[in-house]
Amino acid sequence: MSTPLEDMMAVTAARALKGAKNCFVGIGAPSTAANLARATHSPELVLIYESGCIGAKPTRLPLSIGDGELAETADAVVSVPEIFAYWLQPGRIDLGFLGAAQIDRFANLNSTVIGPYDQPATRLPGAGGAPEIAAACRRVLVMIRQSRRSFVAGLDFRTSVGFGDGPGDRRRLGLRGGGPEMVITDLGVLRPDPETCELVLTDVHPGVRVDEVRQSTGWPLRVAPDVGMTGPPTEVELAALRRLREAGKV
Amino acid sequence: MSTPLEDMMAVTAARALKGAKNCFVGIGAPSTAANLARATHSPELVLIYESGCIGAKPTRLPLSIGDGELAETADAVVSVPEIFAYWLQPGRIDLGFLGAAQIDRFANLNSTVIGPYDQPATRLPGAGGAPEIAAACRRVLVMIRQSRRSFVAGLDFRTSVGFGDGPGDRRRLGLRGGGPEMVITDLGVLRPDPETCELVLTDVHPGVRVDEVRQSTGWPLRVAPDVGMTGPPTEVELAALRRLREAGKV
Amino acid sequence: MFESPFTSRSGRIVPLAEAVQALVRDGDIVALEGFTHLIPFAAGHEIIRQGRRRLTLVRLTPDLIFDQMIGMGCAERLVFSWGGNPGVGSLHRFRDAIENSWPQPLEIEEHTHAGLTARYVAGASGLPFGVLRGYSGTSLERVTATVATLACPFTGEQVAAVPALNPDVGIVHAQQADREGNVQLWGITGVQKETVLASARSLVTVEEVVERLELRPGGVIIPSWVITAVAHAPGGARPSYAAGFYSRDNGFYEAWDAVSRDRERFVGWMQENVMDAGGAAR
Amino acid sequence: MFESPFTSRSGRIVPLAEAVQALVRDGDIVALEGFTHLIPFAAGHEIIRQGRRRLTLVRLTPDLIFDQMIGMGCAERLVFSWGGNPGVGSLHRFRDAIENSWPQPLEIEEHTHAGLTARYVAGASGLPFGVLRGYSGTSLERVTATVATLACPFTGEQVAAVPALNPDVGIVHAQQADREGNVQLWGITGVQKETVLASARSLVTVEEVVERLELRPGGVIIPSWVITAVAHAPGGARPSYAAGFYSRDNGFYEAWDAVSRDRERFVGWMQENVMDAGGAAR
Repeated sequence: MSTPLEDMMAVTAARALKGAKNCFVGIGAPSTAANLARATHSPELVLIYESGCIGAKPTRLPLSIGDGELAETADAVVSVPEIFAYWLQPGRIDLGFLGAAQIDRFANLNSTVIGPYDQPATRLPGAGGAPEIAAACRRVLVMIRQSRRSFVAGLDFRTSVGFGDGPGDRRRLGLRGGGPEMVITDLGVLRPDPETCELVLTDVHPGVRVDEVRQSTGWPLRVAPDVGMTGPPTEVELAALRRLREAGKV
Repeated sequence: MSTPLEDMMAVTAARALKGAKNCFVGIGAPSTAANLARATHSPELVLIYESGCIGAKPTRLPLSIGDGELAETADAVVSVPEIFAYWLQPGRIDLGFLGAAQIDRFANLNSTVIGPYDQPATRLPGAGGAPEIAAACRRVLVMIRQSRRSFVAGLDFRTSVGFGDGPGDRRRLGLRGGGPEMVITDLGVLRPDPETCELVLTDVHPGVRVDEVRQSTGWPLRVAPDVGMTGPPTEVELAALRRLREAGKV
Repeated sequence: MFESPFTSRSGRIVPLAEAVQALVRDGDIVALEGFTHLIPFAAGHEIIRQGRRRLTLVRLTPDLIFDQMIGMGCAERLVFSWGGNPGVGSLHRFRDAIENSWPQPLEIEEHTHAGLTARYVAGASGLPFGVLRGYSGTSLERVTATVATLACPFTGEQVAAVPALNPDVGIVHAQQADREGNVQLWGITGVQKETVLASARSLVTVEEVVERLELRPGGVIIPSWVITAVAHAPGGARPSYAAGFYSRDNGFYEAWDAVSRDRERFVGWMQENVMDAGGAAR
Repeated sequence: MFESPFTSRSGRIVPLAEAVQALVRDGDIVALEGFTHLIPFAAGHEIIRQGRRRLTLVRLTPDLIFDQMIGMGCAERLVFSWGGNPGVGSLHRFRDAIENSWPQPLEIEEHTHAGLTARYVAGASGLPFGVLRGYSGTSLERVTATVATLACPFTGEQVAAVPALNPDVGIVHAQQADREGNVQLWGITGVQKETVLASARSLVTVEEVVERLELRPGGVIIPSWVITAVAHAPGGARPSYAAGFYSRDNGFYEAWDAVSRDRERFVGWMQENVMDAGGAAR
């Protein structure tokens, strides 16, 4: 049961994968988008899962990043130490996908805890591979539902670094990848300002108003002078999305 | 074309392998001894070659430590990074075998160069895996022809550490294996004095006189009060040795 | 002389209950690995049945097996890097322990996958620490004591360092063993080899015992002489999967959300399906 | 932003001469790996034929291929860990260069197998350095500048550190490639994967090009997108061997002792068997 806006997220993310040769994929929305890209404009896209599967070609959406089909269809399966040390860490991966529970204006992400670390209101799963994906991939895409609870002025915990406290921080921290280039939400798309590194609303999804997005953001949101509109899903995209989701229901 | 004294070296070394569960093997004399042990008293001995072959069971003496038969008969073949990092370095190996061009009274070994390092009289192959074998194996056996040229007062280069400059040095240097416990030559057997760590002649091969050994040593050789004699090769040992050598000539 | 913790082992094949009895003691540091694939559920359930307490449990992804062990009070400490129910959501027993100290307080040591993996690799390598590019700029640097920074002696560049992990017991599940206790696993092999090699004692449960191991494509062999004990536990990875034997029971993972959400229901389920079920539990 | 040297590659299949022309330049750091097995002789011979000069050559075991490249004047520097003719004795061209600077002086950087391997692993991992237990108490500590000691930030224990090795070009030989340039090798796989992954440019020569790679027991896959070029070079590892294709020509290794002992005889042999022989040379 997916909503039209969830479809917009998946479709927008899949489109953003154009040009990428390979992609480090987490589970859930990123996996949907990456597999949608393979099913539409980028059949050659190499999907890399942290379970060690390189070049996986799943026919259905995996429930876990270690599903058997990922290994069976992969060009190569390597150990978990190898996938992180030899493949992710050196900066071989064009594009990494991240989700989170909280994001701030510099696209830093929290997937660890809501509330104080020692007395959590809500304990979340934690880091997994996200911090190194955020550090090492040449390009990073973030997919996250937009609301005042998720788009916050200050993170409760910084699990993964976007642009830290602003310009120059990634270099200071020795993070060699390019950092987040797009944040795709259920309302639209935000991109970092090249000067200030602060997220700017650049596109809204069809039927979404800019002030809605403002109201769903926990800080005074910067908006591009000419906000675009994301193209609605094409028949081809929606059909491919349906096929992937249907196949998943086995 | 092997001499009776070479056979004595091989047989003595093979006998010293009794009780070892596994053995890190270099090429040449050590390989002969290890395979002789497998062919006689220790069929279960696990042979480990630095080429990554674990549990190799060669039917003939390999010419190189990477011979195909070692991989074909191995329980497992791992990468060279793995054999050194996961298998040798942690101290999993009971026994290591070393040869050398020079040895000193503390069983330090030189397999790198004769003469000054920058202006060598003779450039030798160098370290290979020897320094880490000498450092990490629980027990180390050295096999070396004995002469004033090989048993020297001072090494031209210290490739592998025996007991360094004497008692306590291995600990100071962070070498966790036990160090050399036997030096097997074509004349007899030397063992380190538990107090001083200096090599002491404890056995001579049949027909060898102690003063011969003294004359073949480049320092005032210490001799045990009761020098033993190594038992002559048995028919079984000689036959096994012949079979291994014959099979090698393919 | 240094006494290596890695003395040669027997890899002898013994019943699971006997192996767990012999290897796992109260207060031990126990790693159970298997990255989504080959999760050693049968061994974990046996530890629960034997009532082990005050364990430090180590796993990259705690998954349902640690949710169960934590909920049943086996653990006083958890070392991990991602604590969710993959594709479903929360691990409710894990959360209840951290958020509400139920059934008892749970101390946590939290890493990234890459960082915890580096701890295993250093442990398997007999090194005191491992290095990686990681943690820089994250809050994990602040809350996790087992993360340090180190300067490259050649370039001066700063990298992260983590201490070697050497569990008292390392437990993994594999597809096959032969009668000598040599083991083969294939498919997604995760950090299983490192877990066995890093641990002072090791247990491998297997789907089947065969006369002779035939090396498979993608097969990883672990020789018997680095394994303390092997136990025959068919289905021992359910509800996770064993490539070539059975697939992942995604329905169970989804159903676990409701079962584990409620304390009583959880305890009842564990009593019926694990405590009373002997080796038969999934 | 940092520009990763590891941008995605094509793995396109090209003729060997063209690949060497495109990838190997005078003054490059060039690693040719293959631990006894799968030694890339054909690629080395092509480098000799193309008259490359001032190379820094890197190999754990220089073997006959580097004896030939050194003797033909390709190298001004050698990074290695064991320079003998396995099972036979000396590498005479290697010795003549070090002992007598013939045909030109050869600067050496000498390691242990474990140490040089750690340099490759660090290079493949994008780390500035690697750590190991090694070198302590040996003369190598004194003569080799690329060895340092480092204190564990947790225990204070001293270990050795070596800088990452990232060759300009990494060259290996494998059994198979498919038409997309994905590669498979099996048997003793040495440090070949690390060599490809650590290098800015990489060349893999293969025994055969197949429609589709079938993963073999013990097979290691190197995806095309980390390989710059693949060249079809059947017999390209002779006189070393390629498991499943041909065995080691031990007679040649023994005969090389006499051939290489004498400068004129060596030059004559190389002229006849390599320079004039095109791709056909063993």
